[in-house]
Amino acid sequence: MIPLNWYLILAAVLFVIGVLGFFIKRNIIALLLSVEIMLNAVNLTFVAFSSQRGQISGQVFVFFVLVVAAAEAAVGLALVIAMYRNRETLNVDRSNLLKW
Amino acid sequence: MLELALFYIFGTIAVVSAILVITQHNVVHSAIFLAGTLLSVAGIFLALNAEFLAGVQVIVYVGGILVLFVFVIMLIAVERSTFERQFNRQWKIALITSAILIGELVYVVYQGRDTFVLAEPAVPLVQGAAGNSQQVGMGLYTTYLLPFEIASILLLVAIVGAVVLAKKKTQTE
Amino acid sequence: MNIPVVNLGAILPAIMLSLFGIAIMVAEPFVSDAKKSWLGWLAIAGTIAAMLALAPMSRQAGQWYTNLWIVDSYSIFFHFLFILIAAITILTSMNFLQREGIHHTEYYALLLFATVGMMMMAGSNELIMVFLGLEILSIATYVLAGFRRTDLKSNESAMKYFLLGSFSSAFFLYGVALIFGATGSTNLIVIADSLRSGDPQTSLVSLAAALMLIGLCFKVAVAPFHVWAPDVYEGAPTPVTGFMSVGPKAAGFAVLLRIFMTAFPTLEDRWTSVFWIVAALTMLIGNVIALVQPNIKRMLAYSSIAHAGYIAVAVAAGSEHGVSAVLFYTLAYSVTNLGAFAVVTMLSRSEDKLVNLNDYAGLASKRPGLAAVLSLFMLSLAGVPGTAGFAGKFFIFKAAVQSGLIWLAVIGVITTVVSFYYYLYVIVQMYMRDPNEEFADVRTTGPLKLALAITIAGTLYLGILPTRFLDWTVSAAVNALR
Amino acid sequence: MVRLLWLIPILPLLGAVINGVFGKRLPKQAVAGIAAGSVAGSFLISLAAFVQMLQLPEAELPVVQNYFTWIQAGRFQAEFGFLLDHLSGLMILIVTGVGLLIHIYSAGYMTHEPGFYRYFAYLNLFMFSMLTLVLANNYLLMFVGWEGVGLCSYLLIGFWFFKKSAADAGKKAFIVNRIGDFGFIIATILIFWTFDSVNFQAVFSRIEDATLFPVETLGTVGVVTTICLLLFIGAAGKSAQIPLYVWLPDAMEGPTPVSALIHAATMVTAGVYMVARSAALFDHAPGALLVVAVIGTFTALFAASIGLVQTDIKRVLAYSTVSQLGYMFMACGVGAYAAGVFHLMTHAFFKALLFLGAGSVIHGMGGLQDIRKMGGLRHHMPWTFRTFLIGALAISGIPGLAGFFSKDAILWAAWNSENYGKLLWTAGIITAGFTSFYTFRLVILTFFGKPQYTEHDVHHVHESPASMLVPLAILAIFSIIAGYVGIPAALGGHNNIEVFLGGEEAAESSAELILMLVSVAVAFGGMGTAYLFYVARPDLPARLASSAHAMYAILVNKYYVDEVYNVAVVKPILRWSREFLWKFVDEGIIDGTVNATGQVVRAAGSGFRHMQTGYVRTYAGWILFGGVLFVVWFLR
Repeated sequence: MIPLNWYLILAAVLFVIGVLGFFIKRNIIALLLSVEIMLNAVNLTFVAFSSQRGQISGQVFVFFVLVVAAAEAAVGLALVIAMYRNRETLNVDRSNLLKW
Repeated sequence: MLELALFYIFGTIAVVSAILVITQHNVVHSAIFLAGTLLSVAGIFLALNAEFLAGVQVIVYVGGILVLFVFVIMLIAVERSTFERQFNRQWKIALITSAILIGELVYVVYQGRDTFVLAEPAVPLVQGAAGNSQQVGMGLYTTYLLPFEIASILLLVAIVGAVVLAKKKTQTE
Repeated sequence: MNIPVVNLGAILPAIMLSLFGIAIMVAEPFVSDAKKSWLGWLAIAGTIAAMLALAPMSRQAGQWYTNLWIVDSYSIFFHFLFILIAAITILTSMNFLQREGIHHTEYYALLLFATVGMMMMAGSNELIMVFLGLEILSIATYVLAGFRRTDLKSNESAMKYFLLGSFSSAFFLYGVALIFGATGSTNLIVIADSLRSGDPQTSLVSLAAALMLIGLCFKVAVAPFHVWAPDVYEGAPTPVTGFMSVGPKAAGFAVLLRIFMTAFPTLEDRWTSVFWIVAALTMLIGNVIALVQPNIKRMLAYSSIAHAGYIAVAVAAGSEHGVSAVLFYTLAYSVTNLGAFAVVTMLSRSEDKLVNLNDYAGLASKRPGLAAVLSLFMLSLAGVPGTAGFAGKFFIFKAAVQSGLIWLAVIGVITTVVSFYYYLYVIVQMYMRDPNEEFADVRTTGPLKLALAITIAGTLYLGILPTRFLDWTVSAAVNALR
Repeated sequence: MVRLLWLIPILPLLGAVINGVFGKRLPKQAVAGIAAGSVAGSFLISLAAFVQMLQLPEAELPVVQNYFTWIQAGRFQAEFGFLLDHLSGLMILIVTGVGLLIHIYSAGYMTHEPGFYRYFAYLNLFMFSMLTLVLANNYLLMFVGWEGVGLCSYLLIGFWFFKKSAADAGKKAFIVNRIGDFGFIIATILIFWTFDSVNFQAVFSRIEDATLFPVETLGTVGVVTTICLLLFIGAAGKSAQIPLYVWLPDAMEGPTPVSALIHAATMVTAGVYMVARSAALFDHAPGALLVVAVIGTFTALFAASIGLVQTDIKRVLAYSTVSQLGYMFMACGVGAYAAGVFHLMTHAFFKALLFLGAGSVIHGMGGLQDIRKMGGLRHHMPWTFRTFLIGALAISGIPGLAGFFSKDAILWAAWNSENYGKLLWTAGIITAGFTSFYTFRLVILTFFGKPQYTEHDVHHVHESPASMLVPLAILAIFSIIAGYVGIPAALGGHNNIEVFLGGEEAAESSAELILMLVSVAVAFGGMGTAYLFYVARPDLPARLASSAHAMYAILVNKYYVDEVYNVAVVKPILRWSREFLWKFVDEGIIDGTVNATGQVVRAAGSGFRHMQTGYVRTYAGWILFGGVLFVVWFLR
């Protein structure tokens, strides 16, 4: 029997990898991918708890998170396209008009 | 034992490919490694008796979202961005802060090591429903009816928003 | 099997807005370009219908949809506020969209959907619902921020908002997952009961609460989670900036109070103490940086951060007084700030070119009416008695002192002194400098005049006769704390 | 007429609205007529209400008129209501009376100014705010008027905004006043917290409950003392006390009638009024009272000594105002609120008179304000000279004029105070000497001697028009007679005014008579020193002999004594005042601190801005940084 906290630690590690990726990458699509990793880590947490507690609601939530992830991806990629049209780069650090 | 083996295998793949996602230069490679993470998470879902979600994960996430990503990456020139610096200069700070964060998370989980024992493979989670898919469906259409409807607005907003942002310029602009 | 009772009355305002939003998009192909503003009026009709729908909604007090949805005076107050914000924003935008050549009617639809998202946040009794509402609001706002697609700044604004927004909502969601793990539910009342029983592991609950707080603090832009706000506000189209500075902020505070007051009273010492520091920092940073901004949109962005700080003071106060002060202040601030942004929208001319404070020099001698109106809003933001801003600040500081947070109130009042400096600077520019230009191309159109009339009336009414709304906020606060 | 109380502030408000909206299209006479007419209406109603109030039996006082509930939230309630008692009755008479005269004067003074209508709209708005402040029956409504007068003062100081110094001065006044206001608003909240009400009557009746609020002995800082100190911060900001006085001298950039009305007669006395109004609270906080007395006394002395060396006619009067306000606080601080308000009243007359006289001089000199460049004006402007001289005699405390009685009342109260009374008295008497000196220095340099200007600089010095001289004459009359309402017992009177305001009728005392003689001697001494110092110079004996023969003859015998005195006492004092107090303390330290604070805040702003690098990664960093701290805090 695998203890629950193994799953939880796995999820935490994935989450932090996502955070780290968000931090260090400069390519905007890579940033989006990092956010997807974070959301997946959360899904894993939900399912693990759902399983432990014998409650199906945790799995229903994952379903909603999937919807949100899809919506975010669609809008995010549309933004990437709009940005690429205007600037011809995917480097976030290049868009730095607004500051101070 | 099989469960343990599955956990180790899928867990290792998930973590390693996640690390590869954030270290790869070419964003196409990143996307493909993300598929690795997503698929292995789907595998862990299976181990946790969430067959429906495992299927959805593969179909929607890998088959839908990730394909969208790859599609967009292919749509716009990729080559140029591979030659740019991939990492910004703050990675040391990022590592330290992330280490603190993971320390906090693991500390909390470790504190609950006694209480967090996974129950026996789940008995039917909702009374009167047989399979996992049926259970999820029941939850979705009874208790969580309102959020289910709300989610449709969310998708509508996303569709409209994506079209607005990505469609070609009109004459007035 | 618990099939929920489908009570349409309880969510009627949201249904109205959604229907009108869809109707606008369906109608678009049938309307010629010249008559696009009719669809704006259709959106206004939607807000009026939603306003009217508040009456049947208020008769449905209680919990609905298997306790996911709650109708009480707290949620009705925020429904009212959100509809008001949406209506004023639409009125401000109609001329703007025409002027900028971006008269796509999706704008109105997105605005209405964003309002539905805010309603879902304020009315839900359930964290997953909150999350969905938050995402509807956020995604609609990301798109609105980037609505001027060919403009680099608008683009950058949307991108920054999107990236950081999805980053921080992942934190919120992680918190939700952990609280689900700790208590087995995401229903606020169940969580509270479970926490009172003392079963759940404390550190897990604390971690979950902290993570959720991160996501919400990002939404309301309090320090140190405010950093995105100035850039995003500066780059977004001006009426959208007005909307973002009040709508998501009000929704964020609504849901923050709802979650923490209902579900985490056991952790009260933690989150009120966090808010003490957050409020002090936010007021200091917002006001002090606003002092050195040459761009009025950016100045108002920092000012909006500062105002979030004042609201945070009331959150730190915690009690019933604090909650009612939050409600009143969000209303007062929304009315005032939307008015200010309506004037700024009008004055910034095509492509938002003239947004520097110097561009306002001598406005009073050329357009005395506009200058007087903008002065009124600036004075209200600064908190001069007789305006909504003063009444709001007074109740916040009163709540703080009543909860024993005297030093926080002192910091608040001192930073208000600082804020006078930059608000007055706008007035000084308008009244005490020679005009650089004619302001001949500034056009005041019908919808804008209507928006100004509503906001002026609101600013003065809330300042001079705040009692009626205060009663409402107090009863809403009592309701929320029940 | 008491029923019409609400009209008193509303009439000027109407005037302000009409002038503000239509003034641009109206002829100047109409603008001035509307403005002055509305204030005249208020004055008549005030007078009638005052008379009616006097006839009411004691039990029916104060008259309270509640119009509507302004704010109600739970237990918190603030009415929009007015309160008329002896104190506020006297105040509305002063405000509307002096206000009316200054409106009339302004009609002449401002004729040639662009923005004539704007000026009167602001002035009327000021009257509205000031009357609201005075008549309010609770602290919150009082605060509304309090902020309103600050705003109008800002607008009026910056009236000549094309002068950078004027715009800056306006801003400085506003910001410094905000610092005071923060004390007021926190005090108001604390009052509600403590007494469960902000209504004057409710608060003052509750504090008398000795079981709940015992008198806090000197040195203990309880909640009442805290409230009083915070209120005093507010009063110090509005009434220009150390260290918040810095805005008042700069405020002289505004038009002179504004200086007379707002920065001498009415607005700056709002702080004194507020302390007097809150007497019941202050009586329970002897510690706070001592602070009031010490700050007031110190301000009086400090400002008077700076006034000794100023060369700008209006700045002399500005420092003089600060100093006189210090006197009023000294009176309040020793518990003699009635004496303070008495002095407030007489000061309103003679200081307005002096300012308007100064305005007449400036008007006649074509805008010149440096007294060293004037001289001999008494021939050109005889009426201005006569009235100005009356004002100067009154402020110096020469017996028979208004200032003498009120100043004496304060000094006598100070002498009798248990807390360092003799010390306060000594400082007060020195201040009196300084006052008399700088006032007569002003008179001598301006009106006597040879003209120091050339026709090249100043064309055709002329007397002012009647619309300016009539107010001067009326104020001069009041500067003489206003004191007779408070003849002290020592001179056989009954001190009516103080009894009227709730003070006690002091028993006759020979000590008071002696002190009075001392102060009269000091007043004449100051006058004589000014005379010697600025007139009796070796090169001027001939003119001296002709112009002030008698005094010269008396003093000439003591010439060497006085010479020694000049070198040993007066010159060091003057040097000390100029080099240390004015240049170093006033301009260097206090002004410097105010400016430096502004700069530090701006610098901080410029620094903090750099948090905003514009990079998403930095922002994510802040979010994560804050997040990690949040988690640590929650897990603690």
